Amino acid sequence: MHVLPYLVAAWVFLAGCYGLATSRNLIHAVGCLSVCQSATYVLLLAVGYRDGGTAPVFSDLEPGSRPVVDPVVQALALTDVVVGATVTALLLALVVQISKRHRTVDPDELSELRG
Amino acid sequence: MNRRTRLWLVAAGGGGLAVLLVAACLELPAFGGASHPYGDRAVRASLSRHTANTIASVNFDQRAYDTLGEMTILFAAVLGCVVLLRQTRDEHRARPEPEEVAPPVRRYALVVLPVALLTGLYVIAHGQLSPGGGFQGGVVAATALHLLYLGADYRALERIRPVGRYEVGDAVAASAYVITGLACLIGGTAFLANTVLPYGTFNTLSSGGTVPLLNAAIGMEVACAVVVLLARFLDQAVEIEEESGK
Amino acid sequence: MNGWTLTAALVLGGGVGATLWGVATGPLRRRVVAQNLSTALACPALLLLSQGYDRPSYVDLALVLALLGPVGTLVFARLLSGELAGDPPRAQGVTWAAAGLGAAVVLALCVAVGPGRAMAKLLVVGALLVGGNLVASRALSGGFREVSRG
Amino acid sequence: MADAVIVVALLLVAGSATAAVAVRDPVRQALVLAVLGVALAVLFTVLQAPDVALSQLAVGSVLTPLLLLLTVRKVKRRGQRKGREQ
Repeated sequence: MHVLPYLVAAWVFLAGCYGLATSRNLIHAVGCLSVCQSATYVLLLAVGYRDGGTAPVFSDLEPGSRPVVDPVVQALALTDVVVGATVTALLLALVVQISKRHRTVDPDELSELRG
Repeated sequence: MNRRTRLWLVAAGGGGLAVLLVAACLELPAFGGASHPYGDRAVRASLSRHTANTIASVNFDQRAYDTLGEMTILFAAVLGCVVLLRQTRDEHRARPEPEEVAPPVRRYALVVLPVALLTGLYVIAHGQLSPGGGFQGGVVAATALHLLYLGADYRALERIRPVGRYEVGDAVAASAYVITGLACLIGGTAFLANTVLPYGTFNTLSSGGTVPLLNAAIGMEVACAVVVLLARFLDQAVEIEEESGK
Repeated sequence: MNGWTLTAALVLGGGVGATLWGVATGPLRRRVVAQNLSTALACPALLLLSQGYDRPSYVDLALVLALLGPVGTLVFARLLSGELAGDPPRAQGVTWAAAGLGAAVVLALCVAVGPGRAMAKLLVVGALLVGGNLVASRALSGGFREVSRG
Repeated sequence: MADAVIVVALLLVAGSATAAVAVRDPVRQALVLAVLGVALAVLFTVLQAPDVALSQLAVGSVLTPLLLLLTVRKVKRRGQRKGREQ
């Protein structure tokens, strides 16, 4: 149990990379990239966890009454989730452009269209 | 380099990376350990500035300059989408015909739209108290607007969502964030430093000095950015067609 | 041994696990129903977790999921109306079962929480959850006429 | 008992991530990515990170699937006519 979260993060990252490398459709590849990104959130939050800890949000909790988990990693992961979504949108916009110009979204066919 | 050699390369690289990752995971401190030096200091700094939600304090007070960077990335990504998905010369815009939707779905969309919009604004406003903040509330509010497309049709959405105004709103919110930072500078402290405004009483809406202001600016910026983003994608998928009708 | 988190673990492992299997395999109509069920089951799990961890502020999570879950399914129903028109999904039984589970969890929590603002919030979440998922499953099974451009 | 929930959430995330990669069709992958978003939100709640879970819920349940499906529709619309012309 002490190393399971880190292994799950590593597994999700490797699965995303495998999907990215062997994908036959660029939209599928963008989905695999977002899987890779979510692996980093799992690793970040697993590093910040404390046994028996709760969230450092004191709207309904007396400060200091219970141990709290690490807020810094949560702040990192929080902004990255939203920025990751807009970067995924930018990649999808690129895929739309590629399908307009080259009439295909298969990366193998694309590499043969040299100019 | 044909497909087979590429797969072998992926297998070799992936295997090596897997071995290194597992070795690193075994060396990491045990999951659930109690030593979080940065966390304890961040909580202390947040409580000293009367911000109930420590994550909002980290985002908008201790690392406000980083969040300025994050916001610029978000702004640039949406700008890239707007440029890429514009209507080119050899394309024309076809009127989307009205869409016939089952009555229960239409009623549900019209009922839930204000509730979702209200929830989005609630999440932004209570960003520095309960879980939430500008980033999450902005996305919830922007998604609520598109319920009109899901419940009715694209024409109904276009009537209530003038894209130009949201693009201006996006730019205004981004500059509001920077202006708040400059105001702190003019107030005699560092850029984006949270030492100008009074911190107010703990766990109230006006507590935390500049955190609520930056929260609201980010909330508006993310909401407008997502609306502009979805507007461009919807235009491409629903309206814009090639000249030859393709 | 916290009963609430244990129930949440059961709902997650059994319910959401089954929907994961349903969404990864099988015909498109079953996958779309499985996606709808995944949010319909995750929301009660989040409510149970918020009670199990004794943190009332986690109910906001269940509120947003109760709001946006069905909207996500409406997205699929709207944009896949072409493919789904062929064999529309028929899943009234399962959807009603999930709605029943959601209602049962909300009632159990209302009893545990006792009257007050928190109970009002729970009832709002429960109403949104049950209503949303029933409408979403209604939309899946033929809410939108087969549409070329949409 | 908190560990049991963490293990269940972790296995859910690992399973849905593997499914998201294994499914090759973009439309079906959008469905699995929506379920992955929900599984991630539950895992973040279990790891006591409600802000990140809220952010993942808002983004993963509606925004990402909508973008993926609109892109598929735009790309497929081009493909269909191309197919019809041959």
